[in-house]
Amino acid sequence: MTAAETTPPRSTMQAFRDGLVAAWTSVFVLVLLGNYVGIGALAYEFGFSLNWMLLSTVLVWAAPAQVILISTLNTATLIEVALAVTLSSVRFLPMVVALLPMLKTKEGGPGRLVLPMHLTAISVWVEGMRLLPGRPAPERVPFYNGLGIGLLAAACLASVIGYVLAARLPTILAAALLFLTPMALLMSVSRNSKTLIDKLAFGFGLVVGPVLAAHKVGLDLMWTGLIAGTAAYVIHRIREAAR
Amino acid sequence: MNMAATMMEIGPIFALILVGFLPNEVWRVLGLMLVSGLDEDSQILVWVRAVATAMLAGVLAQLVLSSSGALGTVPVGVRVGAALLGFAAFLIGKRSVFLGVLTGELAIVAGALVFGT
Amino acid sequence: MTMEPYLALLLLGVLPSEMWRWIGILVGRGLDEESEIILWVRAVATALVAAVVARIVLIPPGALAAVPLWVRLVALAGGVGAFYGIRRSAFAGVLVGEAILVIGMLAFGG
Amino acid sequence: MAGFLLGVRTASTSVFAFVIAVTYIGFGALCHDYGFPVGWAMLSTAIQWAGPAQVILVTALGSGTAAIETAVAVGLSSVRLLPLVVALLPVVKSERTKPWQLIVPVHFMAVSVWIESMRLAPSIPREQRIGFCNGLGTTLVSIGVICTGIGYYMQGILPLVFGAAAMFITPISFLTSAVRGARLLMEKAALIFGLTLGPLLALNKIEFDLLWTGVIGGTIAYGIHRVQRMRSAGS
Repeated sequence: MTAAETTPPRSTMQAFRDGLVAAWTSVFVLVLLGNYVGIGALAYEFGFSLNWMLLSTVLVWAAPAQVILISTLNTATLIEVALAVTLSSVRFLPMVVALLPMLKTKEGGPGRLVLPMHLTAISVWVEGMRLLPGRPAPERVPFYNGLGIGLLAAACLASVIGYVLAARLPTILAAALLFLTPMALLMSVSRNSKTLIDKLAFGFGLVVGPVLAAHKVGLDLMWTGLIAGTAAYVIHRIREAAR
Repeated sequence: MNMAATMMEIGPIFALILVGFLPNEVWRVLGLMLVSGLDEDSQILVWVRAVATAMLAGVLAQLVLSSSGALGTVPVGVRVGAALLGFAAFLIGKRSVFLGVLTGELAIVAGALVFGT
Repeated sequence: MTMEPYLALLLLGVLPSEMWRWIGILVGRGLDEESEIILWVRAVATALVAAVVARIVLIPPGALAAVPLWVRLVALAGGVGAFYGIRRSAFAGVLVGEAILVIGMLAFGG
Repeated sequence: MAGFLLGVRTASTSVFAFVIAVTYIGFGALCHDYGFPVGWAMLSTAIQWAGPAQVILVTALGSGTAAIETAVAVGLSSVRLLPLVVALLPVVKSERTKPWQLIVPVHFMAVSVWIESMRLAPSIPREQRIGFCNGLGTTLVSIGVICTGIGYYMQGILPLVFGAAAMFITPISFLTSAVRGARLLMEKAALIFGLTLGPLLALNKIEFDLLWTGVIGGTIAYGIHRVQRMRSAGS
């Protein structure tokens, strides 16, 4: 990769195309396809239109936030959904702060960074952090845009497929499609939750969530996040202090 | 107090933008603001300040024009007149908020007594 | 369900104002990844995702409702087992989970 | 402790004490006429402690605005607190200040407390500065809370004419201080757009008129600002 430093910086179009190629050949395409086929099916089952689902993929571009939106917008009040989405997306702040300095160039104003900022999501971020250092500075913004738009396009395609399949497939396969989302989320959380606190938070969430929902507690999603999350955090601190 | 607007009242697309896009994007924008320096005139902050000012002005105008409660008993002409008088005094008194408020208050009390029901 | 004024004060009044002050602290002293507040927020976010997963499995929309509850739970558990069993590979976990679901539906489906 | 007392003394003798007293007497009257309990009004002053955000909350809740619109409007109006806090921290904290020690002083940060803190903190030894902010903040907030109560009760007993005057304090004082604080042409334009667009949208019963007024009025004003900057840069 370091050979890229010596070759003359190619035009932005070429860098953008490199980004697209990097996107479609990355291991994340599979994960994204799995996730977004599930989200497409979920959106169909919860009665959202195809356009709405596509718009949510382009505008929100965060699988957990979209799943929360789709599964609670019909039942919960808007303020509760807003709180849950806000809480679920806080991770974007450290991610953007970690990545954007690599894209900053001398003459470019912050305006150039708005698109890369919006395109940042887990998959794009991980690939970006891995591939960007190997790119000469002027190429980095177009490359990252290519990477982001490539993955976003793949996700949109997958979500349309999921949406259409869910509409036409016999219930058995449609159910399997719907089951994809919880499975995919479960897997991605257990994979990147190495620390005890994430495992505990996830375990408590699985238990507390349905209990609160069953008791028709208002704002149950938010309370689940707060109660289960804080419990996991407290246990983490106690173990930390004990050590 | 209609606290419990669900998606049905305002349509899915608007709900998506207000409840899906906004709370999600706010963290990315904050990240960008941090990276490009949080100085006073970073464009995002300037825009937000303009939006907040316009919104507050809207609320205050609403308060004066169609206010319920005690202010409602004073004819709207008197209220607007008192506001203008107060503002004029504020300008004349070299932008002194104290003079503006004092004049506005005196004007509304006088107006209410003279024209009030 | 009109919201009780004190809850509205907390949720719609205090939270939106105070959050900017808290973020100010976060930003003011530099955003180190492991700072306690970020750790706590990440725990809350993870718990939230878990709650949504549980909600979709336990109160499923449409087609998934045709599958008996216990089949869904076994499929979920099977998937997690496969994930940890086969070198933490997400792909294996999803595959096994889906397989159990389909078989379970065919055998016991309504 | 010394810093705290210094803060209390500074606050009680500063011009802001008077400004806050008048503003929150008006706010108390507003809460009374919008039908909120007095405890709610005083609690709002104590724990929100941001004038515009409180006025927006009371008028929005009072006129049946949707929860989500109210939350976004209050959030937008309080964004200005972020740069205030970021600017204050280096002045006030020392190496060994823990983040949770900052939560209380930072809660007091509103324009008036911030101006006084930034003006006087540098002249105080560093380890007393947080105490100073707390003293300053506690005093001014207490004045605000008490005056909210006073304004609330006065509104109940005063003859209607003075009640109207009390309720009129909020609009006239907020507008004049907004104009005084409007350094850029853009802020004046935003005020004018808000004053015209706000009632217009509300009259036509447009959904989310509060947010539309802010976004449309603010964006046009911002556009003018950019055009003006381009032209002055170009000429």
